Amino acid sequence: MSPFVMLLYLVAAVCFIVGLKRLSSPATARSGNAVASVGMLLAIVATLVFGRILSFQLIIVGVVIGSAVGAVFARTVKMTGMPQMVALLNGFGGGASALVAGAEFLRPMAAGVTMPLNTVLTIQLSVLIGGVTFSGSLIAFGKLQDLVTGRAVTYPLQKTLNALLFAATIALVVWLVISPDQLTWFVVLAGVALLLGVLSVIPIGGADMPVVISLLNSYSGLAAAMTGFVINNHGLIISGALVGASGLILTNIMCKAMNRSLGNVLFGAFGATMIEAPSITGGAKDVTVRQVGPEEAATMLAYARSVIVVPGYGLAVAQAQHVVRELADLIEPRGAEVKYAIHPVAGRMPGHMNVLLAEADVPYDKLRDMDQINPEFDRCDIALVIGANDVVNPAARSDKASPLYGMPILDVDKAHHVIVMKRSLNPGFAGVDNPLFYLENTSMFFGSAKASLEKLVAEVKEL
Amino acid sequence: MSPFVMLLYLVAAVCFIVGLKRLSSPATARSGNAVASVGMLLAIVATLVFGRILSFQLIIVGVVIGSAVGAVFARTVKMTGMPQMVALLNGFGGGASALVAGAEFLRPMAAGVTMPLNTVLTIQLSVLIGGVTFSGSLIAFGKLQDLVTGRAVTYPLQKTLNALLFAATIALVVWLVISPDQLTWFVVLAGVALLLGVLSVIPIGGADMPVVISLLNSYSGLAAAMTGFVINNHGLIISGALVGASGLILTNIMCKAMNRSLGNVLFGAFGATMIEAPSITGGAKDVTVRQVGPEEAATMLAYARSVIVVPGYGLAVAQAQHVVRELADLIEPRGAEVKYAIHPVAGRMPGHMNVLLAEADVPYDKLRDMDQINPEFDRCDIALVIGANDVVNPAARSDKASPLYGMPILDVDKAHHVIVMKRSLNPGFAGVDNPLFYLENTSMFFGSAKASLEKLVAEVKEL
Amino acid sequence: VILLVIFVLAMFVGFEVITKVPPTLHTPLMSGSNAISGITIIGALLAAGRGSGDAASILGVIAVAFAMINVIGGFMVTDRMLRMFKRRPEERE
Amino acid sequence: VILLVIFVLAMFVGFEVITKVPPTLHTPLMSGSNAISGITIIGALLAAGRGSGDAASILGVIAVAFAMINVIGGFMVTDRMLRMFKRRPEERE
Ligand SMILES: NC(=O)c1ccc[n+]([C@@H]2O[C@H](COP(=O)([O-])OP(=O)(O)OC[C@H]3O[C@@H](n4cnc5c(N)ncnc54)[C@H](OP(=O)(O)O)[C@@H]3O)[C@@H](O)[C@H]2O)c1
Ligand SMILES: NC(=O)c1ccc[n+]([C@@H]2O[C@H](COP(=O)([O-])OP(=O)(O)OC[C@H]3O[C@@H](n4cnc5c(N)ncnc54)[C@H](OP(=O)(O)O)[C@@H]3O)[C@@H](O)[C@H]2O)c1
Repeated sequence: MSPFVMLLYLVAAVCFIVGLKRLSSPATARSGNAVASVGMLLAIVATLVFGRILSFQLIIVGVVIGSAVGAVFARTVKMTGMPQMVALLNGFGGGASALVAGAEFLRPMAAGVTMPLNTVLTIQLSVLIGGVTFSGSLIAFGKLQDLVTGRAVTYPLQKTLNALLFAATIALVVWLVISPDQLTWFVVLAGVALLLGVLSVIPIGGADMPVVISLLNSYSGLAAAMTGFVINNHGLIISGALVGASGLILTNIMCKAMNRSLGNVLFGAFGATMIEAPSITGGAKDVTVRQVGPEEAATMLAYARSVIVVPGYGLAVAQAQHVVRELADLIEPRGAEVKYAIHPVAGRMPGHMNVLLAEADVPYDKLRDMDQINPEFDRCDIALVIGANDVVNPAARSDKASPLYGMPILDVDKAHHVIVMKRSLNPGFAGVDNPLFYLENTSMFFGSAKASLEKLVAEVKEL
Repeated sequence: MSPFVMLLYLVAAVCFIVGLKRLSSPATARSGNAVASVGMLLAIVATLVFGRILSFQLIIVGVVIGSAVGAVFARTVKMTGMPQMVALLNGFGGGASALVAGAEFLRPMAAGVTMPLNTVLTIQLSVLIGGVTFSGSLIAFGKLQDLVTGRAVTYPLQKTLNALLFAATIALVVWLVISPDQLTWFVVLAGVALLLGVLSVIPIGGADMPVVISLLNSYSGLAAAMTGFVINNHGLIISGALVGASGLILTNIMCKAMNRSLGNVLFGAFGATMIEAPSITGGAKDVTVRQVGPEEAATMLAYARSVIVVPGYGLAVAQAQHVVRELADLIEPRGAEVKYAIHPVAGRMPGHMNVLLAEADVPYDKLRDMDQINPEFDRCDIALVIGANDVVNPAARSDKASPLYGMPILDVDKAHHVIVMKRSLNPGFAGVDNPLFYLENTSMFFGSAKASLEKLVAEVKEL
Repeated sequence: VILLVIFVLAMFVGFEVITKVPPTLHTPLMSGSNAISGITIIGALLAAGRGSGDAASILGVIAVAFAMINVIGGFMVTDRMLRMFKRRPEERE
Repeated sequence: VILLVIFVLAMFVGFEVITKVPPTLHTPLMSGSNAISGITIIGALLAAGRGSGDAASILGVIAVAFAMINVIGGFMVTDRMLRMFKRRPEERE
């Protein structure tokens, strides 16, 4: 690789770094993304121009198809569909790495030359990682899109099987390193990698997918880095490392916010508990639940001084973000101060709620992180919980028995009044009953978030 | 270089990075320094073991002497002497780089081989930077140690001369790159570098030395990196870059805190104004200055609820840090809350005051940065200004004419009472008169800081 | 090994930079960094461009397509999200 | 060029890490990073060790001495400062 090209790649990498740095504030974030994409463009052009490319037509085909598909995805996806979108894209990234490694494996075979050992090894690894990322991400996508059941699919001997499979893979890699250029076995390896991806994601509950995805994301980053080692290209290595780091950090953040170990997320078959979710009547302890209708709720909100909206996964499902904005716009002129409390793992991916509310034109300076807002709850008149459940479950603070115990939550129960909008007393993703619903300063407002909110808006307009 | 050694160097570099990261909190800082030094040890050992060293005895001599001298310096230096200490050490670092480059230049000549162009260039550059760092730092040391006049030495045509010299150097470098292995010219280059260092630091005022030092520090870092390029060693490059970065950042911080451009610092001959410093009677406008004696001051302090101590360069000169602690220990039990307001450029180097007070056992959680403390002044009974001047000059806020105008300051004038301890009405480093002294809520307590404070302590004991 | 050095350093940069990203932007961060991981496009292009029509280059082309999906999709969708964030109160509507 | 890559990355790491250091510790930071810049000791050692007694190696030895001053002095003095910082109220005296 000529020094000049190396420089170009360096510049591209710097673009990525700068881009990520600019992501540190919403104001500069967009330009950051632009910078990063320029970097990518640069890298691509550099490769096309100086990469001793023989046949362009094939490439052009690939590029055109890829770009088209990507563009369509990006345009059509709903904001609520972000998790699946990321999963899907991520899958393709991983797939690409695997394929590249495959190509690198075939080429010297065709040429009849034997590769240096470390090259062989890295090739194996990037096929492995790439493959797992590919199939794993697709499964994750499926689960989030409800193509595959969102439940944690468990079956006897699952772990043993996976363990065996894993062992097998290692064996294969070693074997292929010892004596390379055996196409068949290489193909087998690829197959096993795919299988491994599927089997290791299947047993994970739907709502844990984000963790899986960002983990896979970091894998695909590492896969890219691997490829970088194979074709000895620092551009790939740097970018790969960046992605790897970001993936790991996000995974870690999510686990912390759920107060669960990564191991528990991956092997805990957490979502499985959803199956035995309590009936419509919730834990069905015969404690009475105070309900409110639209009118009452409307009056409460209309005359409140300070309202904190707590959105959760339900808001996303119900696509209710715009109605929330509308409601806020109605009651703010009436003297209510409206803030939004965003739990780090509210919804189904980190920052999910922020994106939705941003889509609904909620200015981002009204969104509060958990730590900022928690002290404010006891000073607030109404906490309006919309389709959130686990992230506001006081059991996490008090009840040592609860699986959520220790998970940091939003202390909505400290508010003077709590209005919880959801369709039933059903538990949330964690599948545990929520004592919040039975507090006497809590009133339940049953119904699908969007419908309920629209009723509310109508009522408020009446007043 | 064998992969293994490269790994060792990498580990060393990582040690440095981790070490610097741990400097981000006083609690972990010390361990951080330890980690860094381990990294250094590792690097040295690795070099000795795998560096194809032929003759050890010479090296041992060098190491022993160097270590001994360094250790003596480190043990004997007073905390108030830190600025010069850093300058001195920095100088040696730069010198080392220059010498290495020199050796690298001689060797191929002896061997009769010609070096690749880029090597020649980097050699030139590291001799240049190293030389400038060496002589420059020594001058800085001299100024701070008062071996050389602390004043900004200015003479006609100074800048033109320096400019010419600089041009000459560039010419030399080019010339030597075009036709290397001319020992004489190389020596000349070295000489010029030294001269340049001297001449460019001489015209800078004593108190600006810290800026110069940290700039030179970043140079010496870059010099190290250069050497790394020459002998193609990534360990050097990484560490050099780290140091370079830190130097640049510190320089930048200082300039911001003084609200002066780097250019102004380097070429402004700022300290020169010290010459025309007003007489003992300060600006000698016939405004009366309220004075206090020990007794009065003692009573004021003894019955104050909240006292903010504002240390400045004078405290350092007078070595008064311990007495300050003593005073604080006396009045705190009497119900006064004592805090310390540290201006970023109080004293003569960044964080200078923090170190001094730390030496005097003042717990670091009582030290407040400018931004933290400024809002608190109007709520505080007494601001005790000890040997600080420029950093508390209200003119910086109000008086557009003042050279300090725009420099962020500590708003001591907002305090109910201000006691200023200094020897006279003389201006501080910036050489501008200080309206603070003439406010009617200000009382001057003349005398050398240490003596005055001791009187105070005695009086407070009396009460 | 020199490449390993680069990798380690890049990791450090990554950690330092990413930890500065506020929770608000974690979703864009995810999709954005995802797009960056599409950098394998380089490898894909090389693989695809080298041979003419042999197995390797076929794999390469598919790789190119996949990578492009990742890149284009990722950056565009990130931009879509961030465009929404750009709005501040006064600019509403 | 690969070295340049390393340099650039290291610069980034440097900036990110250093900007996190609080003003309180700027003096130790200065002396500490100063000590790190003594890494030229490596170059010095190589230069000194190579030839036996010729001009180059003499320069090398002086370089070694200088660098060692920088290293030992720097780290020791930094440690002295930081030791003082370690004290928190309760541990006084
Ligand atoms: N954000 C992340 O990155 C992430 C990652 C992994 C896991 N998780 C997990 O996801 C969960 C997020 O907590 P969360 O409180 O946001 O959600 P949640 O605990 O899953 O609860 C969502 C609630 O919304 C209600 N809901 C569903 N559809 C609705 C609709 N159309 N209208 C109104 N309500 C509706 C459901 O109750 P009804 O059925 O009664 O309506 C459900 O209780 C946490 O357990 C977290 O650990 C999050
Ligand atoms: N910290 C840095 O990194 C840095 C870097 C570059 C420049 N500077 C400059 O240094 C200055 C620092 O400001 P500063 O307020 O700390 O100091 P200053 O403005 O230089 O004032 C120091 C004062 O202390 C008094 N003083 C001297 N010896 C004394 C003694 N033995 N006892 C009592 N008082 C004594 C002097 O007044 P008397 O003579 O009347 O006693 C003098 O006015 C600023 O101008 C800053 O720009 C700082």
